[in-house]
Amino acid sequence: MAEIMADCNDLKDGATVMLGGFGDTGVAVKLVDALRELSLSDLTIVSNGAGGGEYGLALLIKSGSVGKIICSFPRSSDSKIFEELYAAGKIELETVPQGTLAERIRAGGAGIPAFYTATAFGTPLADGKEIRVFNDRHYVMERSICADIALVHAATGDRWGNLTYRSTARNFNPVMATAASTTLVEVRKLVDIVPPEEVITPGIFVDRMIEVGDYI
Amino acid sequence: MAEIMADCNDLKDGATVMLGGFGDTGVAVKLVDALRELSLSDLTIVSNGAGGGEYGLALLIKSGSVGKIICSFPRSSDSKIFEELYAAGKIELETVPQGTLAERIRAGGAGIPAFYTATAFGTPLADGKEIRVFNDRHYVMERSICADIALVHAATGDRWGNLTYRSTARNFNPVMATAASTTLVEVRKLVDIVPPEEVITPGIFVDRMIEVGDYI
Amino acid sequence: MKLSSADIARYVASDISDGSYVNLGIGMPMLVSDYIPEEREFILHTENGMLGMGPAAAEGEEDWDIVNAGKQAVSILQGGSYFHHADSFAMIRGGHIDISILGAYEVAANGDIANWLIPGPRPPAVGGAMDLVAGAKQVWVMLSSHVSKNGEPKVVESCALPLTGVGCVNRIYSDLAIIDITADGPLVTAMMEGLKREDLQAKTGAILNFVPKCEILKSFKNEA
Amino acid sequence: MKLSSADIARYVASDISDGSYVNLGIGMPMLVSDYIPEEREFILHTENGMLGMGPAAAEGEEDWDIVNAGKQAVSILQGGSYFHHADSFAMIRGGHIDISILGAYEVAANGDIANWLIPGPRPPAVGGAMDLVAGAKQVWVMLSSHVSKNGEPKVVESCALPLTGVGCVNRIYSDLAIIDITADGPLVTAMMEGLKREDLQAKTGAILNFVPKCEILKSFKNEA
Repeated sequence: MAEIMADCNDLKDGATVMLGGFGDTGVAVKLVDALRELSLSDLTIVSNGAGGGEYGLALLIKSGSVGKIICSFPRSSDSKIFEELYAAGKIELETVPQGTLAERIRAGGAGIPAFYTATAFGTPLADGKEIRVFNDRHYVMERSICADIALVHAATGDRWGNLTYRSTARNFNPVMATAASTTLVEVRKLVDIVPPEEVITPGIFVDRMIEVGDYI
Repeated sequence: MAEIMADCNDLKDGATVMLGGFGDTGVAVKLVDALRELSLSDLTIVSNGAGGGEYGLALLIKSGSVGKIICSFPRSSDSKIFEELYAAGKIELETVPQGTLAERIRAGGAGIPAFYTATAFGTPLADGKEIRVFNDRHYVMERSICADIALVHAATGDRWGNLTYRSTARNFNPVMATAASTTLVEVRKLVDIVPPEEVITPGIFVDRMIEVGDYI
Repeated sequence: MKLSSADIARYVASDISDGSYVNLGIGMPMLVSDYIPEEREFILHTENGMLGMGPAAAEGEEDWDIVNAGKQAVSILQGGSYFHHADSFAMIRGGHIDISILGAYEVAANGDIANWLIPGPRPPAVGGAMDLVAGAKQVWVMLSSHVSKNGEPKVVESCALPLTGVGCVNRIYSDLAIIDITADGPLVTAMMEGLKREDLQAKTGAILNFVPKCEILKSFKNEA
Repeated sequence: MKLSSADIARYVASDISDGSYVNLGIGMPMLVSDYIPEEREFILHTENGMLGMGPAAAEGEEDWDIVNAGKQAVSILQGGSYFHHADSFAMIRGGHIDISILGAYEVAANGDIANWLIPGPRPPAVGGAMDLVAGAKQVWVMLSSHVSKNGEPKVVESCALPLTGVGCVNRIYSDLAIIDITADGPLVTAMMEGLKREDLQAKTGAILNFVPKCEILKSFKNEA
């Protein structure tokens, strides 16, 4: 696995890393494991959650590589590792509404530095943010998020980097693939060609790919 | 054809109508023809072009139903009808960069009232628009576009309204389908089910559908 | 006499029109899918990227690629579709979901809702709640009990807890009543059989209005 | 001695690295696709929703669902993909296209470009030009002739025509020279064989810098 991360200039201390998946579905666990083995420090993780159990993101956090998490739901049935570090003030957290998180990432990939959304207006998650009225409704200005690295889990991929996903394992993966300087992908199966109408992530967004099989 | 437009409250004088297609590719010509037969007035058309030849949008314009066009490229090899009315000051034109047009429509469908883009900064098409600096670059604030009606051309559709498109006949169609109060679709073929991974436009965006066959 | 959560879910389901696109929050709102009237089709949206969500997967037959917003293994019905997170929340934010049904700690007379955070040491987690209440055409709140365990009203003049959204709740279904949030404040349209207006008011932290003839709510327990 | 448009296209193609994502503007830039060096793969993007654009369709075999930005019937190569307009311009605006190659009326010393509008009675049409010049990582301009039909310079101190974008051109390929736009202004890196620096300067409306040893450009006409 390690070779997919070799000589990648965007993998460095302090990097922002996007991690696809929702709960345990569609998470590039093998890439996360490979990232952990690099023993980087002060990473900012952008992800829907903060990891559960003793694997994947939770282990990466436990290893001390993560300085900050930007996510929507940093609690799960078993998010002990994150919660303990959080309670101890040893990890920074930015909680973002799930749709705003998805759109901030999409904006990052689409060259849109900021946009307005009604989500979170009047709530603590809009504190300190610019508020503006359009058509008599209040909106919050949100900034885009870009990353140095995106870790993506896909179903199939071809040599051009075209990807498909399987059912709700799609989730954040195609959005994050667009918003990182370097997008690393684990695919369950390398195929000769993903037919052009079936491509969900066009190869332009993919930098490196590795086949991991159906481990889920 | 006319029945698809019967009793549709959003089809009224002064309505904003989005029309998918790029050149002659993926245009819902039969729906445009049906719209023309309603003899509405003062419509605002949102489309990539302003029609060519003596069919489709050009005929709708000739019929006198259109008061304004919002588009990126109101000239074609044969855009006489529009150009004559434009020269005579009988039709209003808002020229929008193609990507800004696509994104303003996408924003309309996604509940985003405004966003920032570097496109058109420093050009006449940013005149009068708010300029703002993010990360040392200048951006133009652009407002979303919503419509009363979208006229969409698709390849297949099922009874839930799920749609697929064929190659570059996709273009503006899926984006416009999201941004109108009522989305009317002509499909080449009604099918029992569009498989869930193949759906490009989920049925939630589609209000009425009619099968038109392969007329192109 | 109070409605059970299943009773409440049944009343909610009976108020949803055929063909509606509905997002059911985690927990009690999920019960609504068990009471869809036979002649109607609801298309369930789950914000992690699916329309046409079907029942939970049978034990032993879970496909962990097909999960709902609660990370439970579910299924997809005919006519369903998959999409990514940005597209899913474009549906929500863009006003395409007809009804978002959620639980709440508090709902205020003006439609404010607090359902995401009880201040404390645990990290604040919001998920999609703020997007749903701001974006759906209708926001309905289900309260398994009209008052909290300590007897405090959940329908209040103004929320004490951190808000999820402002002025966005359209209707409340509790074990005692159905209350519309109107421009003039909460309007009771249905009440548990045998309950008096003053009793309901006593359990409510905001001044209630009542329609002239409230519908009478009854437990369905004998039919279950 | 001047380069033909085909010669210019050949020089442009030879400067594009293997695996680049390239958007070719309508007209002269399309010629570049005829001169892709055999050992390299360029992935052509057309803003109406395709990556992996292939050659024009043979006459009589056009599929009018597969068109390029010039509305010509084309083909798709293996490894290509289709997507909608918002996704296509997200690619452009988001800086994912390596090189946008366009024609121009004028390019200024600071990289400003005017290529969309000559003021007049016809309706102003812009297409995707403003998105491409603002969004692509590199913007290269092809000029079939270094000066206009009236002998006016196209490379100028500042554009007189309405701008398409500001400070966005990285390189100019004309029939006489290849010029990088640098922070210090235009820098000539290659010149037509036999052309003198002062002759090129005389046909240029901005002050030129020259690399110490300019590459010599030659016509390929004998090899075509």
